[in-house]
Amino acid sequence: MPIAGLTGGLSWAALIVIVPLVGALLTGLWPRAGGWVALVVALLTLGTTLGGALHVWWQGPEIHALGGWEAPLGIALVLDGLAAFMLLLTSVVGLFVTLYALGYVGRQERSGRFWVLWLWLWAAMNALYLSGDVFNLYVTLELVVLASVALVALASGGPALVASMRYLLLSLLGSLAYLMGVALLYGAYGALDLITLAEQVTPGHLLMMVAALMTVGLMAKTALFPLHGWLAPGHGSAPAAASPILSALVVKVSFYLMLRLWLTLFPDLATPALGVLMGGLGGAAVIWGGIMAMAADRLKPFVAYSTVAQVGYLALFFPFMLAVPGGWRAVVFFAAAHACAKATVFMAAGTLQRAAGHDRMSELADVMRGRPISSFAMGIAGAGLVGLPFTGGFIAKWLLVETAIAGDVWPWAVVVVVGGLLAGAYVFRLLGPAFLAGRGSPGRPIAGIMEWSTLGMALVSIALGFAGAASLQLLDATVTGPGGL
Amino acid sequence: MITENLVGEIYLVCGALLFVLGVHALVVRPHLLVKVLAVNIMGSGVFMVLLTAASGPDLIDPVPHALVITGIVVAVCASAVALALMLKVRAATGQARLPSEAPED
Amino acid sequence: MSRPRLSHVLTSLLAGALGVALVLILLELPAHSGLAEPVTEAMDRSGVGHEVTAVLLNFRGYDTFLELAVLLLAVWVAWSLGRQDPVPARSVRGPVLRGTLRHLVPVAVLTGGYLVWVGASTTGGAFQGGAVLGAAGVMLVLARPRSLPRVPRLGLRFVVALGVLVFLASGVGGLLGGHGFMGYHPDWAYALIVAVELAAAVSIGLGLVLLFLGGRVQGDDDDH
Amino acid sequence: MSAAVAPWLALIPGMPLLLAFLLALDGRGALWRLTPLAVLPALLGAVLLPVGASAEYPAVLLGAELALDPIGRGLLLVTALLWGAAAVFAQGYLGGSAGAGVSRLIGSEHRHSRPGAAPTEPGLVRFHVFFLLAMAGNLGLILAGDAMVFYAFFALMSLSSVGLVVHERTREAWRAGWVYLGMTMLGEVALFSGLVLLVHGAGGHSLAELASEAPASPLAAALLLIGLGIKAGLLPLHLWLPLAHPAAPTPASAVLSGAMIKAGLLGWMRLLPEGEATLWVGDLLVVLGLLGAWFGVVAGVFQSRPKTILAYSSISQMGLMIAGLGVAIQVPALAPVLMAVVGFYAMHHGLAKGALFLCVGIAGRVRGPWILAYVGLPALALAGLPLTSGWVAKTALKVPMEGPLADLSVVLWVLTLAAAGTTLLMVRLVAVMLRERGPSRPLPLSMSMPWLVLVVAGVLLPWFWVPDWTEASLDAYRLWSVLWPMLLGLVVGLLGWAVARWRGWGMPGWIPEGDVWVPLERLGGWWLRVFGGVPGRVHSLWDGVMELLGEGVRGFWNGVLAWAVRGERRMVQWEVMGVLFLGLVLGVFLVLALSLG
Repeated sequence: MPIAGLTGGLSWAALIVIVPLVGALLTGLWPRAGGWVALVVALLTLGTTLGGALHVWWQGPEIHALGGWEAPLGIALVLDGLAAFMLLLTSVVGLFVTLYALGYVGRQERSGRFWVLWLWLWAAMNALYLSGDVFNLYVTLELVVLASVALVALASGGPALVASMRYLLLSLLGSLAYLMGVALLYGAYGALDLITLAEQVTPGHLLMMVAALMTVGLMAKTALFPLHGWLAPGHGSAPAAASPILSALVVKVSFYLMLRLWLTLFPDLATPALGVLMGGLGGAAVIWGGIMAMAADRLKPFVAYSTVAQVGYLALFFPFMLAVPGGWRAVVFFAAAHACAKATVFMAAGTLQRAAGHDRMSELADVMRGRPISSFAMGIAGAGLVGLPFTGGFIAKWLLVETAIAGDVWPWAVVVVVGGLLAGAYVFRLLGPAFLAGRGSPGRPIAGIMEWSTLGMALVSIALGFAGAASLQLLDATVTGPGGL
Repeated sequence: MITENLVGEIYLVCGALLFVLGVHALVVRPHLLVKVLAVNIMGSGVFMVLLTAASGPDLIDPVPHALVITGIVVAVCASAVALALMLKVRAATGQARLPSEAPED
Repeated sequence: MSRPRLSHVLTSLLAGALGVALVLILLELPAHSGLAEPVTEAMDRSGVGHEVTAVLLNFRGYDTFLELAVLLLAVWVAWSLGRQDPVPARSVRGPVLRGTLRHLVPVAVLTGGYLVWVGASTTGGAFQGGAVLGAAGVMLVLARPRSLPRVPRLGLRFVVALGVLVFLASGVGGLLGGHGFMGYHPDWAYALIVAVELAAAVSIGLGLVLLFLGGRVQGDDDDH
Repeated sequence: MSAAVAPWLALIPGMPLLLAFLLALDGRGALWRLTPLAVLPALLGAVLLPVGASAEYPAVLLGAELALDPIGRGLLLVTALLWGAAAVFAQGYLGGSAGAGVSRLIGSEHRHSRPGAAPTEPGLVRFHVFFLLAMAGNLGLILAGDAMVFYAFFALMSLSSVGLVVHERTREAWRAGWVYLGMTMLGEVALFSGLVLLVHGAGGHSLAELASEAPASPLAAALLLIGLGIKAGLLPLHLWLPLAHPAAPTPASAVLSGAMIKAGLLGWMRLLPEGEATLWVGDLLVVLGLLGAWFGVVAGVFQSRPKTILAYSSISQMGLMIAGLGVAIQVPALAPVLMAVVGFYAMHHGLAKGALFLCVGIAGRVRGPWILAYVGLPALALAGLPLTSGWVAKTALKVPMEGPLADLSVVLWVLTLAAAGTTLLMVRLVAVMLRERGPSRPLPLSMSMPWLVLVVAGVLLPWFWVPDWTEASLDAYRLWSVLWPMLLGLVVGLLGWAVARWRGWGMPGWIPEGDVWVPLERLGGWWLRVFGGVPGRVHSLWDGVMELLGEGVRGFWNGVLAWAVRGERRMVQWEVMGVLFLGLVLGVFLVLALSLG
């Protein structure tokens, strides 16, 4: 794969990190200007990530040696297909969440805090996607953790604080397990650069331990069953503008890192047995999250449990990685489809919650009827979660099933199909009340931008359904290990 | 082998032991302050392992030293946030420990 | 009580097994000099004389930059959590602490500055210096809890962000100058590194104090 | 012209989709008046676009392809005509001019508004949204050039029509809706899996590739048989049909029965892999099709509601087409001509059945013998009256089978007798419709015009679409061979009717609406009563399920949920999480160590 090294002059990769970082610093200095700074940053970040993605599309991956120091001495920013895809996803979701938050936090007391944390989180996520160095990844991972924990804790009150404390501790446990892996890698190979390491690693007990520590550490952050316990209370009690960020984006960050590590460092370790173990956990997550979503009686925990279920599909990259060359791309596309749909549902849920003054699912029917835009957006996103046609979720489901069959690991196709039915059941539970007879009432006043940005996000999840081929092509330009998965 | 020198061996073994001791305390001890300390102990274990890697056969490798300095600052920050959060948890729930079960929704 | 005990036993067993596995694996680590050689080769272009400083602020400057960012973010996070109990609730009475501080703080500032300065050529640097400054600040706070941070809010925010700002400015300058993001012109490297280190030390010192205070200081309760 | 093909083809399903979207957003305006316009691109396309027009959209889905082949062109024409007619009909049937009597149909929101007030009720808009979505699906799947597009539009059509079936939100509608939804979901999963298997076998999405390269996988064939059979009303999978068609509002039943069930047939034509290994599919289709053709008649005769009779007539007619398709698979030499005939048959049936369903709506306003003027011609066309489309379709279906290629005399005989059955069923329909009494109300033009268009189209269709076959059917032998079973059915039907009138007999309800589903429901209810401990009198599975939702199933399900919630509470505990974390680290390590040696 041609790699357009670009050490001098402007670099898309650097810009993608710098823009949100500058925004984060500015909001830190002037929290009152947070909303406007965030809007400008969102637009600029979208622009730069688009530029970066087009660069990858036309010229292949860009590797930016920071400070001009080539790996293994220096740190490299790696902008390849996978990173560009995730960055683009983050920018698009981020833009709509920013618009939503403009209406949600508004001139609320303490609104500045949200903007500071959100822009820091955004900068941290961008930095993580671009980092090509295992230790630097650890630092960015900690940035992500601190910012997202604080976003959960913004909703003061016992449950939110306890949830964020649990989230923080488990994340730190995961981070340190990851860091132990970094120490082992450096001890064994004397390098930190992913590409350098990928050329050196040899399967052995040390690499297995590294893989176990890093994978499980990141699993905990991704909330893969059975380490999902922190997610539902955390995402369920976070402020409405924070939940979509956490559920749509932050969970994907650690998934991305896990995928990245397996694509570069551990391809030789991907055995069928591991595929069965991790895929099995994913399948269990799909079922378990579905059941818990059926059991939830409040809207936001309900949506959070749907995330627990959908995260299960992400684990399918383990069995797919071995079975089909490039099979992981289906999972990445699924991650994008889920991000768009889940952001929409959480945004709509926040609107309904604010309009109704509560989020008890059994009593939301009136508000759902009275707020057709949010309900409509939720309907589209629900279709995306189920995987109905004309949404990104459909393409994702199709790709997953096709990959499972192509790789002759069809039991995972059954998992996908059963998970789709289960999702159908709980999405019906979510949307059903809107169709019952009765008058609608719009509830308390809501900033219009909240509803329209939700609708916009829903339309993105439809638009994603028309970008399947392009996404796969972009993902082809991914720098992988010598295993060449 | 690094392990030709006994100090290196001791460092490695202690690092690993500190790490698992930290994990054990983090899981088992209920008080949040102890948990935060346990996280720090885990970190120290990792740093010891990392530092041992610096003592190469002929040259001293400066990179792990830099990594450890960075790691320490990151650990300090995480601890500070955890402690601040702990105070908030105590203010909200009356105790500085995680409740054994999730609150009723 | 039976369940906690079971989980304790399980934790001990599992942690023990993990420890044994780790020890066995660690004892097999091969000997190598890591990145010592490339560092030595690049030292003459780094602008500083000490390897660790060169790694921290030049070769892996991005790590250090992000680490300053972590500190700054931690301050914002603690700030966003809001202040709980003022620490300490009241100042320490008596002349001893104050008398000591009167001498200790200037010495600490001097030491911190020296540590930063000397870091370019021998052991020392922004973190060591910043930590000393921070310690001095913490002692000041302990002695006179309500008097120290009486500074304008914007100024305080600016100072705590100074390290990141200077580092970012230098990094972007490197990007524009064609040395890559976080890079330096070889001729200016020394000056820039010292500037970054000084700014970083001040920010680290202040950041540590603010973290000690739970993020926010008196008079900074409103942010809107 | 060729430059405009790609946007034109895309506009055919795109126009209704766009309109549906605008309607859903607008919510309260009068945009629903525009619904009939949504078929215009399809109608013009079917007439003006050249056969073989195709376009690729590499950016859409995973690379989409739309194409217009001869069979697709015919179906597109009739489907568009039917959807357009139904859309116009719906304006009068559901719209404001209908007055208070119809308000019940629109939904409870309407109760708040005065009768005759501007009909901007959400219920009405909702109907049009679902109507347009289903229309988009139906038009799109005809054009689909690759498997993904086909499935996408198929699912869009199937799922949107759930909204049409339950539109009236009566108990009956919900029951039908649930049965329909359940079977549709089953069908979707089967179709999806079958398609993915086919695509994997062929290595590409395009239907052309699937037809030529897909190895005949029995599993894929079976899945497609189930998935599309549910839509086509294949015999044991037809259960939803007699429940859903009467429950839906009349314009929706017309398109459900006239257009949508053809999607299953079209899917088989496009997707069923050929080859020795799937000959059994042909056998199965012939047997089930012929059984369906007869079962539809038998079950239909015992019905007493016009829409149910029409639904069973659809099962019967679909049986004939399915049998024809089965023969085409059995005897590959006959396939090209038989496929074309089945396509034409589907066109004919769509027009006739659509017109008949509209008659049911008209019968609510025109009473007494006058209704004969409306129902007569399409009913006779369906029965195969000479010079109508039914006559040409039935003849054309039989001609190839009489050839020397295979001995199909049994099939021919059953087909011929089924024609008698069709006539009988039509007599029964007319008898039932004549029985309705009540004040007649003015019939708006928006309801009579669509009927007229469909009837005229049915009469003109054979002369313009397949003039060769039409002229060939003018032969006296052909005329007689179609006419005698029709007369037989007519005589038997009229005799039975006369006798019943004379003795004052009513038709016994031997076969209930929904035939096998009803005993299944009863059995389920009995089972629940005996083993499930459901108290009270439970007459059917539906009642039983309703009861159980209050008692048994809810109890069981709540037990599962409570168990899961308890488990979740435990997993949220920090110690448990820690143990799981450590266990997973060691577990992953051990799995790796053991599997790599």
